[in-house]
Amino acid sequence: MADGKIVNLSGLSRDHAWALLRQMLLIRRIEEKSAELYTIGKIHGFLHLYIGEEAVAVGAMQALQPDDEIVSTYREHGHAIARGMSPASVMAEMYGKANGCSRGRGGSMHLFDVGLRFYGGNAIVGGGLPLAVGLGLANKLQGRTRVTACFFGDGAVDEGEFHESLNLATLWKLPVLFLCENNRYAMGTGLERHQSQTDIQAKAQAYSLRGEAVDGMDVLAVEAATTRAVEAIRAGGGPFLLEARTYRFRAHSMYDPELYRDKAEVEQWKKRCPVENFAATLRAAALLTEDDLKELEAGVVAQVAEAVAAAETGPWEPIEDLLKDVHTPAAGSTSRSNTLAEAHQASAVGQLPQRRLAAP
Amino acid sequence: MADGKIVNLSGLSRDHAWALLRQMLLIRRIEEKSAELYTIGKIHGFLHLYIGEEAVAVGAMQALQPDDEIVSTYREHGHAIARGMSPASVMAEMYGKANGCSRGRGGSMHLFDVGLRFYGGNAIVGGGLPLAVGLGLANKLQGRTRVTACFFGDGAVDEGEFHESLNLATLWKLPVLFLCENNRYAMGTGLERHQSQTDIQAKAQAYSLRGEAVDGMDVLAVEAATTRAVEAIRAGGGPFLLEARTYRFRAHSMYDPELYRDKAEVEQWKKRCPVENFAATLRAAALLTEDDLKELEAGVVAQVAEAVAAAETGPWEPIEDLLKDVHTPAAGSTSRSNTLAEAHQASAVGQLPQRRLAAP
Amino acid sequence: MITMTYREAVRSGLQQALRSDERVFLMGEDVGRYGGAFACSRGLLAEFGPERIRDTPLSESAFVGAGIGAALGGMRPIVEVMTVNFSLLALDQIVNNAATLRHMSGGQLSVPLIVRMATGAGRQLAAQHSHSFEAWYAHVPGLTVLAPATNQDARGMLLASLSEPDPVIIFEHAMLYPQEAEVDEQAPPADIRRACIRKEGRDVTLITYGGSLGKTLTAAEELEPLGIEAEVIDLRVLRPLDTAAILLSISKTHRAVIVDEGWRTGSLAAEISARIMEGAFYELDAPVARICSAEVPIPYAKHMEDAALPQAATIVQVVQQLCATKD
Amino acid sequence: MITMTYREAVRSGLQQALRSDERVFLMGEDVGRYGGAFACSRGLLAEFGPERIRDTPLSESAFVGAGIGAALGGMRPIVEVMTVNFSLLALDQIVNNAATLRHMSGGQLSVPLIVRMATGAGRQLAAQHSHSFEAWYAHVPGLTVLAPATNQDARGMLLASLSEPDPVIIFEHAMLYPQEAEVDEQAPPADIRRACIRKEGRDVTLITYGGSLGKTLTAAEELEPLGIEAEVIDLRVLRPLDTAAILLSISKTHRAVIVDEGWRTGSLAAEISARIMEGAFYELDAPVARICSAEVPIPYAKHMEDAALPQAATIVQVVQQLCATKD
Ligand SMILES: Cc1ncc(C[n+]2csc(CCOP(=O)(O)OP(=O)(O)O)c2C)c(N)n1
Ligand SMILES: Cc1ncc(C[n+]2csc(CCOP(=O)(O)OP(=O)(O)O)c2C)c(N)n1
Ligand SMILES: [Mg+2]
Ligand SMILES: [Mg+2]
Repeated sequence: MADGKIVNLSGLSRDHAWALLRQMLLIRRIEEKSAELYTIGKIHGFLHLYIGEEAVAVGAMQALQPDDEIVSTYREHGHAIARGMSPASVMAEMYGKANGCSRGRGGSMHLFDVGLRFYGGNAIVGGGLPLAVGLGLANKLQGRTRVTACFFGDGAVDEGEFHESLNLATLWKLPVLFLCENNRYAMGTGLERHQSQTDIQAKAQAYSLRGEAVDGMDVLAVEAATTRAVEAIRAGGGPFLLEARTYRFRAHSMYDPELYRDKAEVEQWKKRCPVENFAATLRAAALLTEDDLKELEAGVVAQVAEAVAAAETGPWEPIEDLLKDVHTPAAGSTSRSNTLAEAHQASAVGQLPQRRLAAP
Repeated sequence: MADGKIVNLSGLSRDHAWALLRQMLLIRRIEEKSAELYTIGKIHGFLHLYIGEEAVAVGAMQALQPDDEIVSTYREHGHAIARGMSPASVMAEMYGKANGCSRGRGGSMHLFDVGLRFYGGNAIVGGGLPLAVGLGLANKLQGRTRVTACFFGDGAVDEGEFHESLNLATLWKLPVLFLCENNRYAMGTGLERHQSQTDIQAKAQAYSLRGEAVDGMDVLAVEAATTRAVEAIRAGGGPFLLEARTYRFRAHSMYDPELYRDKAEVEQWKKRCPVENFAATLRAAALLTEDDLKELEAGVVAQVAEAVAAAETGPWEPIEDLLKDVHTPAAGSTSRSNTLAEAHQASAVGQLPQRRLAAP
Repeated sequence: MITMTYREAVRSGLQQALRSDERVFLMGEDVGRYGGAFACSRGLLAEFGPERIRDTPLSESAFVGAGIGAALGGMRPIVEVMTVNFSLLALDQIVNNAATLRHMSGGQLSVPLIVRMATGAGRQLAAQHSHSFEAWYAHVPGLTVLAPATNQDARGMLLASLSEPDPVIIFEHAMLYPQEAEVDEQAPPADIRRACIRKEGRDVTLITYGGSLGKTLTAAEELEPLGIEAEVIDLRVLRPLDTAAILLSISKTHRAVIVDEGWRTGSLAAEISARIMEGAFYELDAPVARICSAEVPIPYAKHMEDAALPQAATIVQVVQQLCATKD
Repeated sequence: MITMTYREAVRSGLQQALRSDERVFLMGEDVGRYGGAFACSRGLLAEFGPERIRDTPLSESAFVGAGIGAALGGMRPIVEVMTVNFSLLALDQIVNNAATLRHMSGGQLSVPLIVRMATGAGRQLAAQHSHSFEAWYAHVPGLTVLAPATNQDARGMLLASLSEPDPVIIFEHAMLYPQEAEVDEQAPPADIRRACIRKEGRDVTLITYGGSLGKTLTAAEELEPLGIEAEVIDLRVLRPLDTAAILLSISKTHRAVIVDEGWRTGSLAAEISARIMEGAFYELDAPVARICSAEVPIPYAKHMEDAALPQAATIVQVVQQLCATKD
């Protein structure tokens, strides 16, 4: 490996290895394409790229079952893709098209897929943690063995909601995996300038919670650590704080001129690229040939192209649907709930008054 | 001592010992009188008694200088008295009289005295911690060696503001003493049911902050621990988390039927009464005679009676002053600020319109 | 029909909710062992156990957010935020998650959450404990906001909220808890779409809600011998506002006064006045008046607190003035 | 007079504030090394150093509260809350401490704090990042609330706020930052009591503020050839509202339309409408109309976001309709 670390590949099947690599590559290429599409005005708003952090999402998702839940942040394309969301539905969402996973209402920061139990896409830093606690509580109360995985950044650790959520989850022994993606920056503020204790996993002790740190640039390490954590949670031991140490190679968002960090630091981290290094490891272990990689890459490129095509050709949501889904229409058309939803709709629409009809 | 602990009294002067005892006794009697006055309808609203916790306020205040700041909670009569606020001004405030420290606007939960640098009296749990951080920041920025002492309960530790404030203060090395009065209950919720990690001082590690616990029923221990903490802070080492382990003997507030704890538990703690035990210790050490105590007690009773008299005879704030002090009138009467304050006043008062004056 | 307090009516509603649907649970600070800060949940821990009556730490943002998450997870949480004052700490969760998730997810999610909180002033609790932020919640698309003013509504509107697929915020005015009245525990869940006329009259429409209903009815009674028959509308539902009921009454009375404990500027009363402007301008014989709280942090002393809040005497006076203007 | 962007005008104001009073410091997320999320403070770290240009952790409640505490301690903090969306997390501190401490302490304390935040929608940032909560802040006694809409005001109102002994909240609409205009850097601090007529007219009064001023002026221009001369009032100060300026204009035009990016129900526009009802009812030839945002979490897609927000075309249409009603 580029950074000379020895990786234990025993027990790693070729299929699984390829799947990991393919997913990381897919995320990487989608992000690169998104940046490009942003520049030419196809994608708008905020766009936060996951480039450099792919090993975390891909490694972690391996440990989760289809009925586990995921709660994520605004930097969530990687999580969505790794969870199995189709690139087309992600890309269409970023275009703002009605075939996007959230009908084009959320954009890059708000990917949702209830079928995949992917609960977004939260753009308020720290705002997802209480949701994860609640999903965990629902699972516990209903006697289900699901785990809720909650992704958040090192910046989110500063927020009061981190503290409140970890306390609540531990107190109630809820099956929640708190997965901190520590990329060492909260926007332009370096870890040591936003946290007085920079060893994030060590904060677990303040809640009598189990904590562990893992190399977030190593997909296998992340997979292994997450698997252990999820097993411990499923065994009924309550939540777990897993800190994945990683780095974002690109700017915080497309607006960020990156005045706050040295190019040299970025270059240093790029040497630990999770995608390239994993490919190199597999080649070294004879689990992957140069041709295999080309084929993989070609498949990924095709997928990305398909996604862009789907986004390009997708329909816009009709403007008449603007107020749709603010409230849920009830199943039965005669039900009271339905009328409440209608009452909301009516109240939302103002009009000019009629002339006086009756005499005073 | 009643609980058989050996206390080191070497170096304790009679004067100082008496002063500590007198203050604790004064707080105790004021609280008892307040409860009585509440029952007969002289005091209203919420009333949170400090009975049982006197050693914390009295011990801690010994370590503070006149220009240090204090930030407290709604259970703050003890802190106010120990800081030197006159019982009359506290009692008048609880009566809602204009000679109360806050002109009768705050009542029991909002004692303020800017001369004593006593910044309240905050009734939002956890709400005082950021203020203390800010006062500490002002001190640091202005190169002053003052310390800001912030009192809060074990319940406040649950709030996000605890987490955010400790991080901020440590990160910026601010001269703030975070003094947690752990009385084992947040209203009716016992410590082990509201915190997953019940060793509060241990949470300091999550912020790389110094933390220590002290027996909050022992005024000398609190004084010593606070003195050490304040010295460490003044030496420039940043904040300190001091946990005083104590107990409230009375209900949370006058509304509380105390359904949540055993009488036996309360009785057990009452054996550790900080006032009685300290008096006993002093007697045992021949620093206090039975007669001394009677004299002290008589003095305190007289002070309380004076306070009640001042409250009884104090004036009510005139209703015309209702809007006064919402904004600060500027010093110079012609100043712009003054007009802004007046503009606020004018805007606050609505009136019915005149009939149309001009033709359309 | 049995006589009970408002607090008991809330409890009766909670009890029925918990009995009838096992997905329902109650969570909040001191709802369990303590029995609720206002004793609304006293006895429920014994009946339903600690899994369904959950005491929370002092973490408003986390436990309200957890309520949202639990709702997403198939439960029917009733979250008690002790008072509206502390709900500011949970406002981000309510606005940015509870109210928003359904629309923002393209209709995939729904959040069947009930948040109950005590509101209002009048108990000499001073500035930080006397807020009325109903207007803020009524501003937020995605929320349904209720203000039961009667004991029957305290019970019935809670039960009606349970069948809602979207978040409902219920404001219980703290001065109402000891109010005694007859309650029909067999009655079906209350209507939560419509305002209600609590007293009929033809001279002026008094529009109010929650803790101000009592004062307004008192004023209306005092106005009778003065020759003014006031119609009193209890809004009940603060979002969506039942504008039709308001306009209908005004088309009869041609005059309106709104009584609202919120601070005047930016009050719910302002919204109602604006709607009347838009919907019944040509019906009005006089400008709509508002009686709100003075624009001041509510003071502790009784006489000052009284002076800051709407009072029956003020209502009588303003209505008299208003009805003196003949068009 | 030099031409600069709104963002540069804010920076110029910050710079002058920091140069002229050493008690002034700026604190907030990414105001330092990053240069501010909207680049308002770029370069200030180099000039004033990290003690006075302080990057904070993501802890809105703590650092806003720390601003309050620092103000109590004799400093003149300028706190940047990146956007109004995140300010919900600090609302408790602003409402219960900043706005309240002076009155509640019987006049002993004052909190000379400035909180600046970006507000508004229009950049396709979707539901959680497009809020307009100016109306909420304007509801709170103890606060002064400003909404500079011009570059001169962006600078001048900030400087004027510095001499205020009480908390001032400044809303900078995020769409305005790139706006270019001439700014007089020698001008004295702006007036922060009064609204301003940005365009005179006699047929209808258009009342607006902040990010909606541009749209409203555009609409006013488009109305000219249609024979309607609109007067445009820029409120500038949202609390205390300059009611006199509004009523004076209406006494001339007898018609009014309010343009406000907040959601309609409970908007600041509602308050203004109510004040016109109370103060100029007999002057009105037609009911006051409001043009606000649709009651929906603001969607991401451009055409949907546009549909949700007030637009010049809507203003033109509503004004035309309104002016067609002759009394
Ligand atoms: C409550 C809140 N405050 C501020 C912001 C603005 N903001 C967006 S992302 C971000 C940095 C978050 O850093 P981190 O949690 O480490 O996540 P990362 O972006 O590094 O993945 C900030 C300050 C926000 N979205 N929410
Ligand atoms: C933010 C907030 N939530 C809830 C309350 C209601 N409340 C008042 S005191 C209290 C318990 C606080 O316990 P603790 O901090 O341990 O202080 P103690 O009363 O024991 O001194 C609660 C829940 C409040 N005042 N503020
Ligand atoms: Mg980060
Ligand atoms: Mg306690």
